[in-house]
Amino acid sequence: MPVLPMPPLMQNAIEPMQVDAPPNEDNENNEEQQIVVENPSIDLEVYANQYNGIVRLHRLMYVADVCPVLAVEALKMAITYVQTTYNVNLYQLLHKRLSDLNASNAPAPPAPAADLAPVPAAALPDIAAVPAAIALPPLAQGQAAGEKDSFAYDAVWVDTKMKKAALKLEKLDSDLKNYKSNSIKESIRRGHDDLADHYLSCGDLTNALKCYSRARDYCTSGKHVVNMCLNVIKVSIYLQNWVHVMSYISKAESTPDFAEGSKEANAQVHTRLECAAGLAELQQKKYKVAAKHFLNANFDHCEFPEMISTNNVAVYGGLCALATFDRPELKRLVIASTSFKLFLELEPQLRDIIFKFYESKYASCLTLLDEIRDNLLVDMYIAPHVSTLYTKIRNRALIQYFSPYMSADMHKMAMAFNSSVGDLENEVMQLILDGQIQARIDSHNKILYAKEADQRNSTFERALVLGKKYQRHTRMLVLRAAMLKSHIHVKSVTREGSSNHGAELCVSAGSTTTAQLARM
Amino acid sequence: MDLNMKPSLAADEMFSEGPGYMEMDESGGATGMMMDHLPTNDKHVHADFYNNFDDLFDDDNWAKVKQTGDNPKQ
Amino acid sequence: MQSNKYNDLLDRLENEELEQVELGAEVYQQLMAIYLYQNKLANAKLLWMRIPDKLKEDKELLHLNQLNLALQNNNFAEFFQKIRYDWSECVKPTMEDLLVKQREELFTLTGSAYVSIYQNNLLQMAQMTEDELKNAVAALDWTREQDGDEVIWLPKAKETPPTGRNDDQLLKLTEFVTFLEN
Amino acid sequence: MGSALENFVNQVRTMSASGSFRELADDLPESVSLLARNWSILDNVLETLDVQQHTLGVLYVLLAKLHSAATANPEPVQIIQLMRDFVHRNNVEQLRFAICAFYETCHLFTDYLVQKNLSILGIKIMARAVDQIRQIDSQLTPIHADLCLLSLKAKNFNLVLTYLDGDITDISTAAAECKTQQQQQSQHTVDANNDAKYFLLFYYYGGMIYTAVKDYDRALYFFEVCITTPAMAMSHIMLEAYKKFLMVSLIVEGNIAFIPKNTQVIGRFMKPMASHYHDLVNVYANSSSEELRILILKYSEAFTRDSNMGLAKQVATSLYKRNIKRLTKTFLTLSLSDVASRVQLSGAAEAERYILNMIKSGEIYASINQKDGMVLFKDDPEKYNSPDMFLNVQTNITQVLDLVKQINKMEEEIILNPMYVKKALGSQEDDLTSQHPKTYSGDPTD
Repeated sequence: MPVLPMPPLMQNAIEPMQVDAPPNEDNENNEEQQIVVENPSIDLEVYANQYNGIVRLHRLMYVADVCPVLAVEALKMAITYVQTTYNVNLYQLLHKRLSDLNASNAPAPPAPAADLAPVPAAALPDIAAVPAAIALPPLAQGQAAGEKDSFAYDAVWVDTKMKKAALKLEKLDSDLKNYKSNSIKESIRRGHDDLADHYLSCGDLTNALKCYSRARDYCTSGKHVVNMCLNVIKVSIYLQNWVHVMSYISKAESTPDFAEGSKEANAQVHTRLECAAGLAELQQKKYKVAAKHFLNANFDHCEFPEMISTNNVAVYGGLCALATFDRPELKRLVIASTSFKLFLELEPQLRDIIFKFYESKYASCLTLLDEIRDNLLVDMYIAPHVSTLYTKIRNRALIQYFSPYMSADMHKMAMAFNSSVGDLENEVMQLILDGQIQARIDSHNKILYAKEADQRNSTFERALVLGKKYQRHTRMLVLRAAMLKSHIHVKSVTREGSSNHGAELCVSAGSTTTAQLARM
Repeated sequence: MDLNMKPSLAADEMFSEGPGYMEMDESGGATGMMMDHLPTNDKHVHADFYNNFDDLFDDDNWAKVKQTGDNPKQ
Repeated sequence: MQSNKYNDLLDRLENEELEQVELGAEVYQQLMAIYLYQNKLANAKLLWMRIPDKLKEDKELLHLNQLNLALQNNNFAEFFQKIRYDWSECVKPTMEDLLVKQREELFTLTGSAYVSIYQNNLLQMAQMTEDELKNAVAALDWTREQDGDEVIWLPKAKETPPTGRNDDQLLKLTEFVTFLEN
Repeated sequence: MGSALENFVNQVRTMSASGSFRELADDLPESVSLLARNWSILDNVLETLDVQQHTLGVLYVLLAKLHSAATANPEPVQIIQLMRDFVHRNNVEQLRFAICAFYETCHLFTDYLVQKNLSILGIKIMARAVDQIRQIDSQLTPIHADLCLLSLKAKNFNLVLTYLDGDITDISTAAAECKTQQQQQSQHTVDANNDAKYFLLFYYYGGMIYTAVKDYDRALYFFEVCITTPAMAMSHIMLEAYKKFLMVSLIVEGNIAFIPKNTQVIGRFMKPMASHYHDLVNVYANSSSEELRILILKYSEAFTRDSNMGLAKQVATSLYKRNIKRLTKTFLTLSLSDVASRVQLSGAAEAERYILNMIKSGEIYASINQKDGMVLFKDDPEKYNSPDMFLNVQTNITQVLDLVKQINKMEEEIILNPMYVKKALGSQEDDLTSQHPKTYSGDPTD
């Protein structure tokens, strides 16, 4: 099965251009092996309700991708929700997946299908530009009980929605045209925004992006410019074009009268930009910067269901901080932070983890981390980074555990980090080689000894090495001078072949001065 | 020829991890251009140099290998 | 030092090899023996590679070459085994010196390289009988341990005698002092 | 003797007597073909000439003899004796007038010996020839390469190593020598790349000799000079040197020491032609001896064809050692079987043998505990406080100071060079007018 770009169903089938490759071909996709999550403990209903618009659909589809247990429920919720929008194609897509899923579930006992093969978007029949009603294979006689009909393929809905969408599109288009004809800036701007909103609802991200950015020429106030930036940022996040997100964040922040506005509205925009920046940095693996952004979020102005939930801010910010902050930073910026405390209250487990880490209770901290791992793996933005962040946290714990000791018993240490002595040995060996701990392992007695480098010895050693290097380098330079003086260089064999002429023809590798010098 | 060469190599640059010599290609910039359009066969010289020696660096089976002594292998 | 004991003979032989068109086996035997004694194993290997084929059947030369291989691979057991051979007069003294020197080096190496070593391993390496081992070790004050029926030796590293070259140091210091004074 | 030969002899005798060696040296090249045609009676010509007084005359007879050796098929011993006699008894002042011819004679003599498998007899002769012709000990001449070739062919390096150990500060080339002597060059030396060839051969053959005697640092230096020689085309000598450079780099440094940027020849031409060797470097970087062993097996045919198979095996051994050395950075004690599994050796016994060898050669500081079956890694005992270390530091400092003196000497030579002064002054004048005066570094190499 070809490894799918993450997450495959994100792309809306309408845009043939979209179908082949997601815009940001960053390497995150090839690291992505298809994670299969066994038993997340999240309540899908509550989880999904934190979001609306495209985000909810993307997140539900991601859950369906990675978690067989919740796949059916997630798809159903996505289908009911998509029916409140004009996104007909996504409906068809989701429906196809649900029927495939039921088909593959039907014969097998109700246990979740082991090898859930998410339907690659590319494999779908190529949908013509104008969405004509396509005849779907009659629904397989799924055994699903009563609610089968409510999820049966509703061709009627499809037709009506498509017509309505087309109609609305025409109306908005014509409105925009005559706004332009009588050139009232404000209405043109609003026309563009409305058109873009409609495209968004249809799931046509690219056109939505185009329209939102076109609104720029008609902005008459800083507020408009900021608004336009926020829209573009929103769609770029859906398209996962993080570079684009970052550039529009800085555009928004540099807008002149961004600062005036009321304290209230201002704080909201500010938090929204911080969250968007946090998300972008997280995807580009700059975990420390991402943590800093999330920590700046203001809890009272953090209602952005179309981008991120407050729980997300707590989790993303908390984990990144734990993985990259040193002890003083962790204390000052996270534990003692009044604003972030409110976020952490939403995620008590994560708060415990951070506090246990700070109190050096590593065993329980690491066990708790393992417990919440599956819940993180269903979250599409943090999932790809979970293993890296966990390793960083574990290394940081190892280093802090050993720092006060002259020698540590490795059996105790292994227990503190619930790992075997053998694995611990390998982990510590790597930390020593990376220069993160100055220590030596007494493998015979399983004791870890601290070892400071002898400054005097290493200074002498480096001085002697440097001296040798200098001599070797200088001798080679002296030789090189002699080579240039006597024109030692390999010439390509030219037709004439006569040596003298040859020397003239090609510029000697040395600079021309030496050539003249030699003929002196 | 503009004599204003690069300022003399600062000490640490000289000893940086890889001791960088004078950048020949910068001053001999012409070498880059000249190379491109010459047909490849002009590019190979000294193809006939004498390189027909026994393997002097083999530490384990030099005793067993039937020694060819001096006589050339061709 | 001991190792340049044969230098003049070596120069003469090396020169002879560069000038004579035809050489007898004896020159090669002596050259090989001295290279082994002076621990110039790379030279010994190259010498073997340039000996004409017909001379390579010479039994003594073959034997000398096996010693070289043993030394090159630090295969002490084979070396001390193969060195017991009825050497011809031209190489006998060198071979005796070589045996003494290698045995001494073996015990110095074992002294620094082993915290504990089983006696039979040591006997195997040095190709000695127990008594020979006993008096060889007597001067080195190694401690002997009994672990069940196994005898174990706990070697002690010899302090390397400081080379008395601090007179150069003295000379340098006096130079500095005189320089500072005037 | 034929009349033509007679007046050749008379010409040589009269002009040598009158001391007009310059003119004699200019005329002699024409008579080479004449002498070569009369190869059968050259011995009688030699009887009439004395090496001491008529060095140039004898030289050209020798040259003709070597040119005609294929047809004449003389007794090799005779040729060797003639050459030995010439290099020992010739008159250097006279010889200096025909350096080009002397170089050519030596090249022909070397090729002759190699072809006749008598290289070993040529070593002392060529060493003497080098001593004679080089103006200072640190001057490199084209015939140094011949000395290296003969030594390599004969597998006898005692003599040549002294010529390799010294530094080179000046290079004599056939092109420069012939130009000053306006002698028309015979066909042999006309190839524009000849001087570069003999320069590269010296450093390539020298690198091989150092590798054979396991002086890897020096070998790396020689190979590096070879591959960083400015080049507009790819010399096969540089290519073979590049392959060995990569391998010796792995043995010495564990990675590719470094290749200066100024060699596009490497990037564009050599890399594709040395792909096997690059694979070796990449796999070596993964530190897995098993993977390396399989790769060497896979490319064994190509490595053997290049006579680099022995070196490949040494690279493999060096990886085992490097991995053991890495263990000393993280472990105080380790069981021998752990060492074996971490470094992919067959078992505790082989691990002990490797460790013992490395202790003996001073690559690591450790001691083996057979009773507990483990090894204790110790710190480097060097405390930098012994008289020997003081002396070591002292000699290093003096070496560095000598080098600095040499650089200053070179700089003075350059600065006094009128051409350079004109250039320097010239550029400052127009600078004053155009912009602020630019500083320039008296960098001798540019």
